[in-house]
Amino acid sequence: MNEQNAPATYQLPPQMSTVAAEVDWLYYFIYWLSVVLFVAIVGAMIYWAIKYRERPGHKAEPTGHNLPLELAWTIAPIFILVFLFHKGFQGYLDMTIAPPNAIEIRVNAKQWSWEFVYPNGGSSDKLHVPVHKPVKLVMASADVLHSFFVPALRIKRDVVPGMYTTVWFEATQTGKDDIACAEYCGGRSEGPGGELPYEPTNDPDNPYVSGQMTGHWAMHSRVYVELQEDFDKFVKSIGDKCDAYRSEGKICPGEVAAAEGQKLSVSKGCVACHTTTGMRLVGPSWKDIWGKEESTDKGDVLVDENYIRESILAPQAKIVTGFQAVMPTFSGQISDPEIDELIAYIKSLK
Amino acid sequence: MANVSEVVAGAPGSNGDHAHPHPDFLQHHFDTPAQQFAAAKLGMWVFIATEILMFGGLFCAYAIWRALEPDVFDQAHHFLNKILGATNTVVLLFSSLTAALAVRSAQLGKRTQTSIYLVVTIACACVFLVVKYFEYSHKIHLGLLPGHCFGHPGFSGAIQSGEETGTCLRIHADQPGGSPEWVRAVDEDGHVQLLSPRANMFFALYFVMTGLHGLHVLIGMTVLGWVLVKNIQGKFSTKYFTPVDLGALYWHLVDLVWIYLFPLLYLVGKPE
Amino acid sequence: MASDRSHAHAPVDDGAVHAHISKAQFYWAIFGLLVVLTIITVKVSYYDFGSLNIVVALLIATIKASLVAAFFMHLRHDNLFNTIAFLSAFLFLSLFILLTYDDLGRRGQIDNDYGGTIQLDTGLAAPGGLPATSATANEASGEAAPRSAGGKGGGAEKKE
Amino acid sequence: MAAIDIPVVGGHPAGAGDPHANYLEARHGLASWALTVDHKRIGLMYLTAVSTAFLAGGIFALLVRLELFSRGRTIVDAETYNRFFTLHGAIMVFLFIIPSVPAALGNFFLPIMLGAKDVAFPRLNLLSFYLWLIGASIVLSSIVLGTVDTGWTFYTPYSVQTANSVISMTLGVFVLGFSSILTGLNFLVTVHTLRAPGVTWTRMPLFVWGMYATALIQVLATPVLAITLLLLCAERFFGIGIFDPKLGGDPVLFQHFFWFYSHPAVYIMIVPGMAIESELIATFSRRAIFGSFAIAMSSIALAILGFLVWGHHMFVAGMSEFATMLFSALTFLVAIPSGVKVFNWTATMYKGSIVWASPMLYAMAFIFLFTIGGLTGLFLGTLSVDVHLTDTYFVVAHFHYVMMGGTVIAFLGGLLYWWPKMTGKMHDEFKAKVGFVFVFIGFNLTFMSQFIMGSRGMPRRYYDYLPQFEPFHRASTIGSWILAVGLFTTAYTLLEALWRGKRAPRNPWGSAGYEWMTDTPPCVANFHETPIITRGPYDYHLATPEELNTGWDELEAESKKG
Repeated sequence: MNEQNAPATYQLPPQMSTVAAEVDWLYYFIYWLSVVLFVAIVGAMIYWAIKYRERPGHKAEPTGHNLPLELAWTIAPIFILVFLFHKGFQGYLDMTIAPPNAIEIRVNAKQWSWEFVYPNGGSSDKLHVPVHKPVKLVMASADVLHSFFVPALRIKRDVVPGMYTTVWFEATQTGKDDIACAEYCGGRSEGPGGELPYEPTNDPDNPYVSGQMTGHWAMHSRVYVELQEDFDKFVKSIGDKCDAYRSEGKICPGEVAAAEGQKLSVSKGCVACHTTTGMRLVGPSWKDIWGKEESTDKGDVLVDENYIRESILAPQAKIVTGFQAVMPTFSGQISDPEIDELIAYIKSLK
Repeated sequence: MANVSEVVAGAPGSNGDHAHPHPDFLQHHFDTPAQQFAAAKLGMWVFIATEILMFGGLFCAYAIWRALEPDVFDQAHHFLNKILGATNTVVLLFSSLTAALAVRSAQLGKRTQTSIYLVVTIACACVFLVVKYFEYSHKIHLGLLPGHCFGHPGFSGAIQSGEETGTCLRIHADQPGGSPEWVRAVDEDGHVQLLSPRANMFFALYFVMTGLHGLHVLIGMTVLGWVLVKNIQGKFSTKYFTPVDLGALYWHLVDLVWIYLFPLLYLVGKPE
Repeated sequence: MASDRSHAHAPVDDGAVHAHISKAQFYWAIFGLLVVLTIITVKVSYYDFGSLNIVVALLIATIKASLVAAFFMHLRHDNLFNTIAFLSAFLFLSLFILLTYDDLGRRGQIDNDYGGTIQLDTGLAAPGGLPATSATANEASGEAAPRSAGGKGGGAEKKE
Repeated sequence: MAAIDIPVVGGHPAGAGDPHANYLEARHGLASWALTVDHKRIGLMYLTAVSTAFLAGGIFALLVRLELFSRGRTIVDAETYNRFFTLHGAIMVFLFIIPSVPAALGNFFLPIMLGAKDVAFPRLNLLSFYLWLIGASIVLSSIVLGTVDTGWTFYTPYSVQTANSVISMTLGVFVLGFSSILTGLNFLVTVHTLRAPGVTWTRMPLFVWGMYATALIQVLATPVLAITLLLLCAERFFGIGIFDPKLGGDPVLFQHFFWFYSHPAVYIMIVPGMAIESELIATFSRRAIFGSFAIAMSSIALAILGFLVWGHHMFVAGMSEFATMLFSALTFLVAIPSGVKVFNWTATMYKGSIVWASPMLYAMAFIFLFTIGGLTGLFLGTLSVDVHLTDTYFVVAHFHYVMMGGTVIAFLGGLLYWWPKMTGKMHDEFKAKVGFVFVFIGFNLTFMSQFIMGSRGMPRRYYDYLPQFEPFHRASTIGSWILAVGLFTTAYTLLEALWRGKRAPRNPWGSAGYEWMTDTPPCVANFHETPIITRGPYDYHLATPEELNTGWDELEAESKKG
C-alpha cells in the first residue's frame, strides 16, 4: 500500500494486523481452488473443442445420461462451500468482537474528513495506535454513509449516520498505512468562486491538500502504528493543554487556547471550507474576520464570541452574504471549551 | 419438417382446427375462448401477486418499525378512529360483494343487473374516499402530517419556517442541542398525548400505506367505470365476460389490502 | 405441469369457457361472515392480550382475506396455479420481512456499541440522527423511551 | 418447409397482414411498426432501443475510464465524474441489461420456440415497449435536469441530501420497472397457456426455461423496487423519514429494500445469458445438452435462491452479526446451480462435433469469463475475505465478469446466432470472429487489472487514486479501448449483413431447435400451421436430415439458376 512496506504478495497489501494472516490464508486458499477449477473446466472445454471439432467423417455421439456424475458435481461442492463459510464466518467474528481490554478510540466521519478522538479527549486527523495492543474504534458519521477501510489491517466497516458502528484490530508491526473511505459519499468541484483547482501531491501523508476539489476519494487519512511510548507521547501532546489550567481553576492563556483551536480547526475539518489566508473557499476566510461587521441575510452583525458560537452550533441562523447555507451543525459534536479555543484561534488570526 | 410440424385436423391448437368457430372476441393467437380466458385469469393473478409485493415493501417497513418502537406505535395509533376505520372496512367489503355479484350476473348474461352492481361498487368506493378525506384532514389539523412539518397544526409550521426550504422538523433538530418538536394533541379517546418526534414514523407509514391504497381505489374505480361502459354497450355475454371478471378481481385486491391495513393501523396496540 | 392446457379447457374440453357460478345467497352469506369478523376484530381490540394483540388481529384479518380470495375471487374453483401465484407473493413477502428483521431487530445484541443509536456511557445520540434529547425528554414526559439505550437491539429485546 | 396452405383461422390483429407472409414484408410504413402487436417486430424495436442504450452507457464507461487514465484531473472535474459513473451504471443496468435478452431476443423467439403465434398479451407487449421509451426518456432527462451523482444504488441519506435530479431518475426507473414487469408477466402466461401440442415442460427449450425463470424474478422482485423508489421520492418531497436518520429513519433499511430487488435483478440479468448459452452449446456441439433437465431446474433454483441472498451486498454496512452470518451461508448455495450449469455445458462438448462458428466462440468465451466471474464470487461470499474486498475494484471486476463477460457476451453470441433468422441475412463470419478477438482481449485486459488493484485496496467510485495504482488504471483504460474496437466491429458486421449479407436459408447453422423449423425470416403467424412437436429441441439423433439440412446448397443452386 505505501512506500515503506511494499505489498506482501502480488495480490495483497502488507499484513499489519492479527487477522491479516488468517484472511490472506483463506484468500489464497480460494485463489488456488479457483485456479484448479478454472484450469479443469476451461482446459477440458478447449481440449474437447479441438479434439471433437467438426470435420468430415466425424459425427457427434448422442448425449447419454450419467446420474452419478451429475450428483457428484452437485453434492461435492457443498462440502467446500460449507468449509469456506465456516472459515469466513470465524474470521469475521474475530474481527468483529473486540476484546474487553481494547483501547477505545472514537472516529467521527464527515464529508470529507476523519477525526480520531483519544481517551484523553485529544483529537487528531490522523490515526495513531500502539503496536501489539487491541484497539477498538467506535465510529459515527455526521452526514452520509462512509466506510472506514485500512487495507493493511484487512478491516472495513461502514460509518452510518444516526448509528454507532465498531471495528477493532491489533497491529502486529510498527509502520504506516492509508485510511480510505470505501462507501461513496459524494464530492465537490465548485467553490463560491467557481470551479476549484485540483492537483494531487505525491506526499503519502497528504496526497490531497485542502482548498481543492474534494470528495469521496479525498477522504484520505493515515494510520501510524507506533511503539507504546511514542503513542503515549503523541496522546499527551494532543491532550487539551487548556484542561490543565481549567483543572486548577485558572483561565487558559489566549495563546495556549489559540494553539488548541488551531488543532481543532484541522481535526474538526473546518479548514476544508475556511482558510486562514484570506483565500475564499466555501465558507468565509477567518483571516481578519474577528471584530468585523459582516453583512448577513439577517442584516449586519459584529463577529464576536456570540456570533461565532452561533455559527458553529446553528450555522443556518445567519448566512454571510454571498455564501451558501451549506455548513452542518456541530451541536453535540463540540464542547463549550473547544468552542472557546476555536474563538481564541480566530481572534489570533487578526 | 416431417415430425416437427404436421397438420392434424382437430388437434387442439392446430390452425387447421375447425372444431369450433372463432368469435370476434377471440384474439388471433388463441385457439379457444377457454384458452384465452385461462390466460387472462393467470395474467391477472400474476399481476395481483406483483401488487401484493409492492404493498409488501410498506408492510415490511411497518413490521420493522413497529417491532423497534412498539411504544411509539402504540401511543400514536390512538389518534386513528376505530369506528371510522371499521365503517370503511364494511363499505369496502360490501363493494367487494357487489363486485362479485356483478361477475355472477355477467356470467349469467344479465346485463342490466351487472350494470347496477357495478354502479353500487363504484358508489361504495366514493363513500370510502370521502371518509378517508375526513380522517386525513383531521390528522393534518392536529399537525400529524408526517415529514418536514410534523407537529405543526395545519401546515402553520411550514409558514413559520417558510423561508427555509420548509423543513420545520430538521430546523428544530439543528438548533443548539435542540430536539424536534414534541406534539401535544388530543387523541380519539379524548386523552391529551405528548407525541415523541419518533411518532413521525407511524404517521409516515399511515399516510403512505393508506395513500397508496387510496390511489388503488381510484384506479379500481376507473377500471370498473370502463367495464361498466363496455357492459352498457353490450360487449359482454355468457361466453365472454373476462373484463368484468378481471375488473372485479382487481377490486377484491383493493379490499384485501384494506383488510390488513385496518387492524395493523387502527387496532394494534394496548387499549386505553 | 403440462396439464395447464387441459386446465384451460376444463371441465369439458370443447374450448368454451366454463366458469363455476355460485348462488347469490352464497355471496351474501360470505359477506355476512366478513362483517361479523370485522365486528369481532374491533371488539377484541378493546382487550389487551399484550404481545398477542397483533397475532389475534392478523389471524382474523387472514381469515377474512382467505374468504374473499377463495369465494369472491373464485380461487376455490379456479386453476390451481393461480392460487400458487397468489400465495407465492406472500411467501416471498414473508422472506423479505423475516430476513430484514434479522438485521434491524437484532443489532447491538452482541456489542452494544455496534448498531446502537445511543452511547451507553455518555448517553449521546449518534450524530446525524435524531438528537438524544428526544429520548430523554420522552422519559420526562412520563412515557417509556421510544428506544432504550440499547438502540434498535434494545427495542427488539424489549419486544422478545 | 412444406407450406400446406390452410388459412390461419381466427381474427388477425388489424394490420398484422397475411399470416403466411414474411413478417418483415407483410406490411410497410412507420405505423406498421409503431402500432404492431407482432412479438417479432416488437422484439426488433426493443433490440434497437436497448442497443442504443448500450451505446450510451458504453460512452459513459469510456469517459470514466479515460478520466482514470492518469492521476489528477484528466478530462472532467470530480462532480462530473460522479455523474458519469452514475449514468453508466443506471443506463447499463436499467435501460440495457435488464431488458436486453428477454425483451429483445426473448420477445422474438420465446413464442416461436413454443410453437405459438404470439405472446399471450400482444398489446401489453407493445405497451411495455412504450413504457420503456417513456422511462428511458425520463432517465435521460435527468441529464438535462442536473444529473444524478448518487451512484446507481441511490443510497440514502446521500440521495436525500444531494442537490441533483434524483427524482426524475428514480421516477424513470420506476416506469422502466413496469415495462419489465409486463414483459415477465407476458412470458409467464405465454409459457403456461400457449405451448403448442407436444411442447411438454420437459421438451421446452432451455432458452424458454431461462426466460421463464427470469420472468418469475421480474414479476416477484420488481414491485419492491417500485415501492422503494416511491418511498425515496416521498423522502425527498416530504421528508417522511423512513430512510432518513435525521428524522429517525434508517439508511441501512433502504439498502435492504434496494437489494431485495437488485440482487434478484442480478439473476434477471445473468439467467437469460445462461439461457442463450445452452442453445449455442447444443447447436454447435450437434448434441443434446448434457443433463438438460438439471440446467432447467438450476435456472429455477437460481431464480428462487436469488431472493435469499441480497444481504451479501451489505456485509460491512452495519448489519447485525446474525443477519450477516445467515446471508453469507445462503449466498454459498447460489454457487451450486451455477456450477451445475457450467459443468453440464462443458460436458456437452465431450464427444460432440464442435463447430467453430462465431456464436460458438462467444459461447466458449462465456464459459471462460463466467467461470472467472463465478469463482471470484467465492471470495466475496466468504465473510472475512469480503470485508477486505467489498467496495473495492475487486467487486467492480467481479460483477463485470458476470454481467458483461456473462450476459453481454452471450447476448452478442445470441445476436450472431439468430441474426439470420431475424433478418433473413447472413453476416460475414470472418469479421464477426475478428470482432470477437478484440472483445475478448480487451475485456480481460480491462477487468483483470481491476481484480489486482481491488485486492490491493483500491476502493470503488474514486475520482482520483494513489500513485501505486496508476499502472493498473492505465492498463484497464487501454483495455477499454480495445474492447470498444471489438464491439464496434461486431456492430458493423451485423449491420453490414442487412444490406450486403447474402440471403440466409431456413437453418443456416444446421440446428435441431424448433425456431429453425420455420421460414427465414418467419411468417407473421410464426408457423404456417401450428406444429405438433414430437421430439426435444436438441434431439439431433431423432431429427430428420431434412430438418438438419442447412439449405445452403439449395440457395447455391437457386442463385446458379437465377
